[in-house]
Amino acid sequence: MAKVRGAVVIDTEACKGCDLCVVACPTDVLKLSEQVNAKGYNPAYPANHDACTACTICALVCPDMCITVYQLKPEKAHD
Amino acid sequence: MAKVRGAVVIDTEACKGCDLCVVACPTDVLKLSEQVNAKGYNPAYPANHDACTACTICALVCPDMCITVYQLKPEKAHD
Amino acid sequence: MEDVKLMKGNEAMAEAAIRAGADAYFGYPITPQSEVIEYLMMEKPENRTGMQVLQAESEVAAINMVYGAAACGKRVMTSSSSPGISLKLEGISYMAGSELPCLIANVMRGGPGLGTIQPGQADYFQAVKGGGHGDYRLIVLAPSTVQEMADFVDLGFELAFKYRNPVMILSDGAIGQMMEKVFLPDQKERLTDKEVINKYGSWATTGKPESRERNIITSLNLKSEVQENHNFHLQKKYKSIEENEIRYEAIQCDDAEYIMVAFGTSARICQKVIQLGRDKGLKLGLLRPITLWPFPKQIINKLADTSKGFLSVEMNAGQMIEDVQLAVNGKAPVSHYGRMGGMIPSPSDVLVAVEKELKKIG
Amino acid sequence: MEDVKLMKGNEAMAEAAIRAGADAYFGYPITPQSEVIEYLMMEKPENRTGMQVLQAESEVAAINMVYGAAACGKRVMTSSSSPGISLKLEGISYMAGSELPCLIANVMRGGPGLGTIQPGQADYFQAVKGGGHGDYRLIVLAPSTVQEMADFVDLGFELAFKYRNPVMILSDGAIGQMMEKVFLPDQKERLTDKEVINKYGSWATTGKPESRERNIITSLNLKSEVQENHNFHLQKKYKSIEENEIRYEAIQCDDAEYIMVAFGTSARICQKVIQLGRDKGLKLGLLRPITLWPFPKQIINKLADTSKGFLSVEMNAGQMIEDVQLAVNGKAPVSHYGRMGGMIPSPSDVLVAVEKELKKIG
Amino acid sequence: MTEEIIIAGFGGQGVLSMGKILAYSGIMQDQEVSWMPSYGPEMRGGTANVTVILSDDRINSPILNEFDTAIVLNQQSMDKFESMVKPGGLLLYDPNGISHHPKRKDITIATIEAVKEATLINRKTFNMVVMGAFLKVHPIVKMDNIHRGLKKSLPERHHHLIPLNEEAIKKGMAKVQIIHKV
Amino acid sequence: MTEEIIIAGFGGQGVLSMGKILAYSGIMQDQEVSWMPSYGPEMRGGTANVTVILSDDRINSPILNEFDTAIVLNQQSMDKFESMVKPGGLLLYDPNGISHHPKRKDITIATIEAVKEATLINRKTFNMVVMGAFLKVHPIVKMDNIHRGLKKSLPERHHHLIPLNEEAIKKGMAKVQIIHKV
Amino acid sequence: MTEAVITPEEIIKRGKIVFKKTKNMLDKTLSYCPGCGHGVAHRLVMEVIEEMGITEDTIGVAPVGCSVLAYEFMNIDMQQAAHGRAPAVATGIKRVLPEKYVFTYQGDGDLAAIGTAETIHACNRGENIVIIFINNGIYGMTGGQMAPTTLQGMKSSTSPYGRVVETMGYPLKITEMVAMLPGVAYATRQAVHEAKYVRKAKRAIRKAFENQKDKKGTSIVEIVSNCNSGWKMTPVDSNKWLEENMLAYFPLGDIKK
Amino acid sequence: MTEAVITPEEIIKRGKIVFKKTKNMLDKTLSYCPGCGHGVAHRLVMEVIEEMGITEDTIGVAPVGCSVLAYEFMNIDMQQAAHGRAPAVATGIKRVLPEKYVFTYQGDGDLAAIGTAETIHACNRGENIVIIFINNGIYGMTGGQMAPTTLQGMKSSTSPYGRVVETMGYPLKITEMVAMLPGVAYATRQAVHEAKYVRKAKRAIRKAFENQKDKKGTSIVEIVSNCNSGWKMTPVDSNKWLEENMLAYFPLGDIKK
Ligand SMILES: Cc1ncc(C[n+]2csc(CCOP(=O)(O)OP(=O)(O)O)c2C)c(N)n1
Ligand SMILES: Cc1ncc(C[n+]2csc(CCOP(=O)(O)OP(=O)(O)O)c2C)c(N)n1
Ligand code: SF4
Ligand code: SF4
Ligand code: SF4
Ligand code: SF4
Ligand code: SF4
Ligand code: SF4
Ligand SMILES: [Mg+2]
Ligand SMILES: [Mg+2]
Repeated sequence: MAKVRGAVVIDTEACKGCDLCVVACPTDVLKLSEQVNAKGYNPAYPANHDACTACTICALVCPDMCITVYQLKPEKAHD
Repeated sequence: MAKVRGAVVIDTEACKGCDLCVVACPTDVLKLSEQVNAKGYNPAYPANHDACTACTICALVCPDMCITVYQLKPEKAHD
Repeated sequence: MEDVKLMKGNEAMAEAAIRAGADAYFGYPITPQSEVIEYLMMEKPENRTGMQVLQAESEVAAINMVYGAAACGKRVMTSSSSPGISLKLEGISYMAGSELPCLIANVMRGGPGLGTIQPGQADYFQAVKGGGHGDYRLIVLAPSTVQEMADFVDLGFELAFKYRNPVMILSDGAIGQMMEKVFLPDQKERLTDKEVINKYGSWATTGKPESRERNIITSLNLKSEVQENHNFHLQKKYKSIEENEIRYEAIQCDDAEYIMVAFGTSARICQKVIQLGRDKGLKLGLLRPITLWPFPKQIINKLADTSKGFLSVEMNAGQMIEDVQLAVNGKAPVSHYGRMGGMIPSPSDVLVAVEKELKKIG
Repeated sequence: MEDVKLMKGNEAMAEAAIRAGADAYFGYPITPQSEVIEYLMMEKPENRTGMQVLQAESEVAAINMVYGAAACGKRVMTSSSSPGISLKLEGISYMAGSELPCLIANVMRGGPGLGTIQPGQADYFQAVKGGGHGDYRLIVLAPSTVQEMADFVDLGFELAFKYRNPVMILSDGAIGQMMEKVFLPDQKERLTDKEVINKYGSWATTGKPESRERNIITSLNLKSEVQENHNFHLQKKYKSIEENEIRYEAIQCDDAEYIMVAFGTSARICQKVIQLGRDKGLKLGLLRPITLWPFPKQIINKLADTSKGFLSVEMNAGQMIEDVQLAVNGKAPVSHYGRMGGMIPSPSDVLVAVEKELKKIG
Repeated sequence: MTEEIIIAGFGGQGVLSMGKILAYSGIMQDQEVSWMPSYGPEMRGGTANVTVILSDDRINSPILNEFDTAIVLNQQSMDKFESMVKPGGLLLYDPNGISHHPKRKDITIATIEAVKEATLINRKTFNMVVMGAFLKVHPIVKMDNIHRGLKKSLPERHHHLIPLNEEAIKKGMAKVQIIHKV
Repeated sequence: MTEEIIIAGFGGQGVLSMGKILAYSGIMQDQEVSWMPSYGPEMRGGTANVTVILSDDRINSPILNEFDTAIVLNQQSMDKFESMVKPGGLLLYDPNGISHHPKRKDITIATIEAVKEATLINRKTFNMVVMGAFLKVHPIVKMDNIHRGLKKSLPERHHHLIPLNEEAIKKGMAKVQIIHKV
Repeated sequence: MTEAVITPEEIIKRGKIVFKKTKNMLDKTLSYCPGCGHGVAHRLVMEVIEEMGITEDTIGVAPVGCSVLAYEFMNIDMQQAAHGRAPAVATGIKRVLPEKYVFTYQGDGDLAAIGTAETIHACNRGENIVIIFINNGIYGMTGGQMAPTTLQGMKSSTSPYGRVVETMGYPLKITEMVAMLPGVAYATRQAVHEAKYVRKAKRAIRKAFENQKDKKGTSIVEIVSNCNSGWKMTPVDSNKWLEENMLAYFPLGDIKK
Repeated sequence: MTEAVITPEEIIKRGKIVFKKTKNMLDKTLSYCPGCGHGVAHRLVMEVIEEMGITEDTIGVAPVGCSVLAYEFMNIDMQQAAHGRAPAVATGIKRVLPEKYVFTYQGDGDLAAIGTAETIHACNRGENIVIIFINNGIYGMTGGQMAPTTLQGMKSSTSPYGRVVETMGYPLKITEMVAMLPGVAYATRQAVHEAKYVRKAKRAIRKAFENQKDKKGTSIVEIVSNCNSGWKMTPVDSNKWLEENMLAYFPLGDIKK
């Protein structure tokens, strides 16, 4: 079955590593990085990116508007 | 039938002639005087004093606490 | 004679606000100035010019409504009397800090506390030294006639917008309640929203078009360096006001051997004192500051070269006297005559005080 | 070493209030002084001494709670910072007018408006000239160490009750937030209700027994004559405070050729300036007013006979300088050095300013 | 010419509006005027008074402690203002409600039974009867300026009352009695 | 003797409490002390710093623009405070997170890998590792006064943590490296 | 001996007094306008205090408003509060003298306009005090300006063409609002313009003070009253108007008990 | 071609953007603590304004509180109001610019403590504005003091042993209170700590602004939010605590519509 696929871009410098997106993602795409950013936070990143469904849940709960979500519909994937 | 009898004493200098007691008295005992007091008001007085039943209604509505009400019970009247 | 009217100072101020093209008035009743809002409500200025009038739930709310409307580039006014002005001080400090123009009238009564509703001048310090917190200045106009109550409204608005600073009309219950003949100014047109944007769009919050950066009205600067720069900017502005906006009236000062300094109602009384004094051969003069801030320091300092001394006549315990002393700077003796608690000095009593001082000086 | 502690100025003030036998504290949070109420809440003084602590819904409510409790003859305190003090001014004027003792701490920040939360001294005028309406005075104590933050609490209460007048501790964010070594006073017993009645029953509203007339706490006098008499009474009291309660510290003034005048945090800085100056051979001194009102006029006037000049060093645009000028009365030049917006003057910058002034004087 | 007048009585007697009409009339003859009321809650049922000044020159103090004329409409005001009339001045009063009559000999004293006279016309014209009495004794404004003053000070909707008021003024002029003349 | 110190880093690194322990320790050896923090909302996640002065004399200005010692725990603080160390003074820092290392030659420069070392004991002892490093290079307070200072500044319920903290201090003393000495 | 021969003078001499002024009211003429409801309300509060025997233990708080001079008439210890702040002042008193009885006596401008925050927060804290709230739909003291409780269409000196709710707001039922708060033990609306209401109002005030005795929290007794001066009516007409208009919008009775 | 070979990079390149930051939010890092609900609330308001096409016609009022700096992030004309006075400031704006959209954005200390009177009277006048009310049960800005909405037993820096309702008052449901006022067109309580709540909250904010367009009166949208700093929890824990404790006392949903 052709699934809708998604991907996220996270602004790691704006991210404050609050963990809310990580907890919210229904398909466990996200994790907090071990690296710290300039402000001393461990930013989120898509550790399991292929599982992303573009559901936007992570973006909806991110207080810092760090996440952009892209969606590719199956038919598009085939054209 | 021996009635409860009442009488009122009105402090005419304190009275402001507001007419509230006059209107309130159920037995039309009170009237406003033609004379003015020192403050320029026409004070209330018991024009029809015999009709007073000591019901205290006039005193209850008087904002200036000018009215003292006396009551004589029939048995007392006869002893 | 078309526009001559007999009006209370409070009413004249209200009518003048309509005619000055004021956009809004926000106030809360308090004696002796409730006629301002009452007159406005009676006049329905929303029909005459579109001016909005609202009775706020408190003085605190009123001054903050003024803040909001003034920040939109509008001509906005409020008025109150002493205790109500105290409540407005946080808001006034905010407006000064945010550089918002507005007109605030204090029709003073005798304090402190609830005090009396009779006239007083004991809010002088509050008005000119800054009753609220922080370094700020109000331009303070002190009318002494009903005519000036009217005239200072438009003048006040003009100054407020010229400098983006709150202006205060510091009056008192006597002038507010008194009726005099007053020539009313012509109706000024209110600016349309478009005109406001053209004139004040660079700072006023009128809605941000794509074509400009957003406008922000705030007095907050979390960084001290930034706040200090803002303060330096304010102080520079105050300096330029001091250089350009001093107003006063010198009455028979030219040949005066002794000079009274008085504003508002007290100045009215002192005019009579000059007359009484000159009848007795005393060459008295009166320096009447019209702007209490900026204070007419220089002229007083100059007069100190020729005058034997100064009497600051005030309806308070001695407040303006400090500014007179600062102006005189030790050149001549400065004394104070005052009544308090709503009492108005009588011309004869002031004359007695003058004579006593003259005797002291010798 | 029992009672030596390292404490923030705010905490020291709170602890000192408990130990001074304060009966109540009413306040509203605001930086940089929220530690006062936080410390009190943490300490549970209702268990230690029975002292009541309540977070009010606003500064306006807080000062009026103080009014109510103070009118019962109790030792009551509040604290805030600049914008919050502005909101309290109506209430403060009421308390002065009703002659109620109380203690108000202003831990100043930079204004005007919301300004910054960093330290400032720009509420000097507000505190000493009367920010609220009407002729009234606060006794104003200016601590410059954490120790004084503690010490001035009991002193403040004593003065407040001695004169039945509000007392203000005028501090700033630096002293409030700073920790220093502090020796805490012993615990004073709170007065029982009975003792309060014995001591203050002649005026305090503690419930009217048959044996006395009712007590009324009010600042209202509808009749001007009565209000004026009340004002004369207040002025007489203020005069006696001016005669008896002036406090200051003269640091190396004896041989000083040039004198800085500074209070609170600024005075701390100036102590360093003396040192830097004397290292360079400049004979500098510091006059530190401890009571800002009543102001140490006389000593400054006397020092003007020997000093070449004065520099008023303040964290504002120039406020106390006026009182220095009034004291000096033209005998010597008076200048001002100030920082604003939460900036604290550095000793070296002040020294540069001093040197510039000395060069001018020649 | 400067005329300094106090009008004093109970609230509700029309003291303030009488002063206002007088002041407006002064304006009509190109004078400077001031009208300074007592104000505040004590007006409520208590006393009311107003100081009116008409002058050919700039008026300085609008507040006075002596008067050319005192118009007195109750006992309290008599007690307070009798002594404040300048020597040679005028004291006009309605004897109705006055128990202690004025004793000064250095001023002109006149009376008007204004309550009585007004009742015959319309109770509300009381103050205009007093006005008439005053103008008769001391004609500081011309009748046609009073007319214009009335017109200016009454709102449009009350202009039909002007004739009634003028009738009252005339009545006052007719009925005033000079008790003592200096 | 007067020692003027700035300790600067991120909020949450224990900067303020390190300063407090230092100040309390000063009191324990009968010195005058002052502790002046930066404060306000910028502390939230942002930077935090505290000026600590220990002196045998009365301390005048608690606010300084030059220091005997700067203890620097992030890059921002390095940028700000490197230049404010007095010639001949000390700059101590944790190289972890520092991209631009100090360049001055007229001061002593020392480093301590405090994050690393603390992680081995207990993350929360980070500041005590730094403290140890500082005291090793610049022993202005005696160890037993530090002990007493710790006791005074920690609430009773945390006293069991004192040995851990002292272990951290020792670790810091052991691991500090002098990069440059004047 | 028929009854008619007993003269009123005899009744006064020999009868028993069934109504006289409470001794908690001083012998001074009240400063209120003729017919103003403030007088009755004053009396009821003072009667309750006398009857409960708590005269020596009560501290009253007078507001800014016509009743600013309440302390001139009530023979107890009293404080005059700044406009709107009586509940805060009362809080201050009660916190330091918890065993005393404390009440505020406030007008509608005082309590429901400028004092809204203090009213709501004192009630929300359940301060163990009594609030007597005189709702006369106007600012009496300052000359008849619009109050928060001025009715729709009602004229006042700041709504000379009648209150327009769209721009001036709606008449505020603040007693209903505070009744929602858990701190409020008792909220009731009463009137004093007729004897039957006066009796009920007194019982309500009594209950409020009893609550304070029992430490139940805040009790608020709203009294819908007249302001014949502000309304520009005779006292008698104002009471009629009150009955027909005020009571229609502000219905009497207990709101919370 | 199986799906697995499409890399995220390709999706980003070829896919359509289904979520991105509204252009009404400036490209600056928010000053809030990690995980603070203020950020989501900011975004929703700005998204609604963008979507309604009213960016040029909207004036916002920032309070005193953590969101005092809202004007640093929202790319519209804004005013900063004194503590508690945002509804009065908004009234001033709306009265002189009735065709513009005006909203306040306020914390619980700001709106429900010091600003109680301004809140209630703006609502009572039915000012045609939107009030966004962030209820995080604490004073975030000043370091975690007790707010009017702090729950019973909840610790804060001024209730370090937990809120004692008897002396400190009860958690205040001010939205329920103002919902009683006829001037209020819409009062609702929402949350933003989970995606499902975020979606609903946005609809509520949209409705509030639509009401303003339709001149219906005041709309208030309460958003129950976290303050992990003040509550001294991790963001994730604070949201859990919010769900279990805050929402139990402050139930979500429309209170008046
Ligand atoms: C701070 C302040 N604002 C305004 C006033 C003026 N003022 C006095 S009483 C009052 C309102 C009185 O109305 P209300 O509370 O309804 O009492 P009432 O006179 O009707 O009994 C006002 C606005 C004041 N004294 N203080
Ligand atoms: C007049 C005044 N009082 C107090 C303060 C201090 N202050 C700043 S924000 C705040 C409370 C913030 O709490 P809240 O409104 O709940 O907003 P949050 O920070 O929780 O979002 C206080 C008391 C102030 N700035 N001005
Ligand atoms: S869009 Fe949905 S699936 Fe993709 S990372 Fe975000 S929450 Fe997870
Ligand atoms: S929710 Fe946003 S800020 Fe928080 S970790 Fe995820 S991306 Fe970063
Ligand atoms: S007591 Fe009753 S009957 Fe007698 S006068 Fe009064 S109201 Fe009338
Ligand atoms: S009610 Fe009282 S004041 Fe009014 S007329 Fe009767 S007695 Fe006089
Ligand atoms: S003005 Fe109104 S409320 Fe005040 S005393 Fe007169 S009638 Fe009563
Ligand atoms: S303190 Fe609380 S409300 Fe403020 S930004 Fe941090 S988490 Fe948010
Ligand atoms: Mg009222
Ligand atoms: Mg909050």
